[in-house]
Amino acid sequence: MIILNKIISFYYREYKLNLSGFQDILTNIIFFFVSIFIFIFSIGPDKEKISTLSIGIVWTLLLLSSTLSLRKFYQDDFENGSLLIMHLNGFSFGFIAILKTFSHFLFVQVPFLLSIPIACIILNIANDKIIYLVASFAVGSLTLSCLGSISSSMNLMNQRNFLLGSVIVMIFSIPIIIFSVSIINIEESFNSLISILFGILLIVFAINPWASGLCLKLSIENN
Amino acid sequence: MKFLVNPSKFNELADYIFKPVLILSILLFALGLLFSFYLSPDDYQQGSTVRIMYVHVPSAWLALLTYAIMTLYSIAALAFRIPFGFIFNTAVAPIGAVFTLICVISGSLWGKPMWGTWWVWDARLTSVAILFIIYLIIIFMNLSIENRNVREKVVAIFILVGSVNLPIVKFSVDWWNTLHQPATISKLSKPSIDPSMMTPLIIMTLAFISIGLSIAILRIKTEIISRKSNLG
Amino acid sequence: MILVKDLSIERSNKKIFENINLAVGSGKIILLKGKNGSGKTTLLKAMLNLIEPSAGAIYWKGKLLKKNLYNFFNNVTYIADKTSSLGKLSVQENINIWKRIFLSNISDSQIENILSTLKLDTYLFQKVNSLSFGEIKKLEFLRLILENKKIWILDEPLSNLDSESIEVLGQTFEDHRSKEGSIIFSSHQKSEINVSEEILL
Amino acid sequence: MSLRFQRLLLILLTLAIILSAVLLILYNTRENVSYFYTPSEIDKSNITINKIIRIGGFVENDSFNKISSSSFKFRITDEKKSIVVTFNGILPDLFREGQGAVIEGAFVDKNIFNATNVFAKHDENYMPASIKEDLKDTGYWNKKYK
Repeated sequence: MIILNKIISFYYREYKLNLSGFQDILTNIIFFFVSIFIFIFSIGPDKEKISTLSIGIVWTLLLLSSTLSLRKFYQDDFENGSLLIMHLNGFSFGFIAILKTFSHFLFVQVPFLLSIPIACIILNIANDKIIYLVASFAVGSLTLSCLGSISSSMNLMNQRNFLLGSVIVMIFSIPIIIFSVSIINIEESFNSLISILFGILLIVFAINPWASGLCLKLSIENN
Repeated sequence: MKFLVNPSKFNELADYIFKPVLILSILLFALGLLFSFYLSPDDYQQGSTVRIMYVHVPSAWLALLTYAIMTLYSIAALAFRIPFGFIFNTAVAPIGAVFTLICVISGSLWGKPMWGTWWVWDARLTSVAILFIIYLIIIFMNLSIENRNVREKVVAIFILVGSVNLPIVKFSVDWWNTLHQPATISKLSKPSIDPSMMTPLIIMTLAFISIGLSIAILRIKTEIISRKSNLG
Repeated sequence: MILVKDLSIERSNKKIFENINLAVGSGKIILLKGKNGSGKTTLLKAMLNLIEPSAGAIYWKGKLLKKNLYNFFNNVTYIADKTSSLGKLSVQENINIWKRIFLSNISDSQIENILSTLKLDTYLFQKVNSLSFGEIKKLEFLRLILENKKIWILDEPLSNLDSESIEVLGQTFEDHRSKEGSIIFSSHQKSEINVSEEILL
Repeated sequence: MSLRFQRLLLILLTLAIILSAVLLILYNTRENVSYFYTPSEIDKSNITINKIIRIGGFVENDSFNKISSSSFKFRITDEKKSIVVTFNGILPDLFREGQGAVIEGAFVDKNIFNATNVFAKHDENYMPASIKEDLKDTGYWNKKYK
């Protein structure tokens, strides 16, 4: 199928783009760990205080680190015109948004997913909680990527303050934070909480192609 | 009903009804203040601090009402290509933001005597604060995107996405509140209000509606004129 | 092929241009001339169905363009005034990416001699952002051959190109025309590329 | 299939996904919304010693006595069972006998509950003070507004 080859070539290009500049992904992870250290230094080294706050620290820092790479979402491809070339290559704008969301999930969120266990060891979170944290972040991170796609496509034409994009992602990620942190604190209702998170993911995933697609079309039209 | 959709019709009606609505709102406000301070009794439990409710509750209703109307206009503007929707959005967003701000401030003022602190992470206060931030984002977006064509459509899309997320935020904050600390005001039952306290509430709500309406008329007219004059 | 019937476009109630008539038949090279901001790019974008015209319509093979967009995109190469090659990667990597994206079956030897005619073969393993802007623009033209589609739409191809590369470009236009392809490009400079039709905006 | 039909299909698909997501969320939150126990529920569920839980109920009348400036002893009841509660800290100013309250803490031993913090539950009837006076005279006060 031609479409399949085109999708593979799309991800080949993303892979080349993201992994050639290996330091982009590493900088995200380093930002994540350095901010953990800063939290530890600010709270103080005693184990008791850290362990109560640790889950919240990990989740907020993951959220902040994933809003760091919003610019890389559409901005660069929009400026050098390859977004239009992808469209002319046969992808509708909504489809480009889905592909971009998965590529952001793959190249930004998955490294975070892998670095969570290390962060948990540093913050001495109990081992059985690590699995909950990884599970809740796996669902939550895809939602964050969808939100990132929506907010960065909205901010393509707004050169003045690009921070607005991160604010949008943070505001809409409040439910995700609430439910995923409560997953770890209340163990017994795990599967009902994870399905709430999954519900939110479905809603945002369904909205993403329409919202981002329309914003991309508008930006390319009026560029 | 054409005036809801067509700018020039709106202008005609606006000139016609602006003066009476303004006078009505001043009258209603005077009456409302009179009622809420002198003619309505203290609450059996909170004493006179309950009077803040006469500002807090109407502003909350108005904040949500403005957002709902903005959502309707965004749908109309995007799906049915009615440009008046964009005019309405840019004009009315600050009004909604002011109402939410009044609601948040009066909420925390009310919290001081009742819960002992200026800010309580109560479910309703938190979700209204988030609504306020969403209003701010709408206003900032209106200011920061230069190209008018893109700006109005992107703002409309953001309002729609915000409107889907608002119930989720409201609902998850309620739910989080029962985890964090039990709901100090039980959220399920509608507060049973004694009739003597209901009248000032209704009057104040009408006063708020008419004030909001008159400001909205002014802002929409200026927005229409500004669109006609500079073609940027 | 592409038929533009009395097209007029209005942007935030400002008239860009009014009832333009244009036919891009096969084997024809059309030049859009006009000062900056006279709507050349807008017309090209309208032909790619990116902009809603306020009046008139565009037809592709007799049918409305909006209706069979997918088929149209299969036959069109569009080169904007921006260069879409990735600065961080080398020329060779960019070419590999393009070959995969456009599923092009051009043999490597063919690419070799095109690069040598464009005098880019010495930079094969250098990073693209170490090249000059003119060279990057010439690299962009490689896409024309890689995609080998019927219709070429180019936006300001001649800007900051030296006379010698303009001559090479004119040559490629001629080859494409002889193979029944059609080209439409916009430019504000005078140039000696022979053109079958000139339209002033 | 024609473009228009494809577009319609996508719209229906999106609406279906959103609908199922909303149902999923509503279904799952119904289960564990009631989060704190009433005194009578305590016996049924096997609450172990010093497991942090929350109890909601009414402060039993004339069960409230002040041991020192900041430590108190009172009983929480829901007309079926009452629990002895010890608490040291500042009570919220709405905390009174006969008034609803939610306490958070743990059982120190079989039937003494040591609360870490107390939340005065403001019951939501707004009623003028004057009516409260004449209701009290008629002795109708407690039953109706318990």
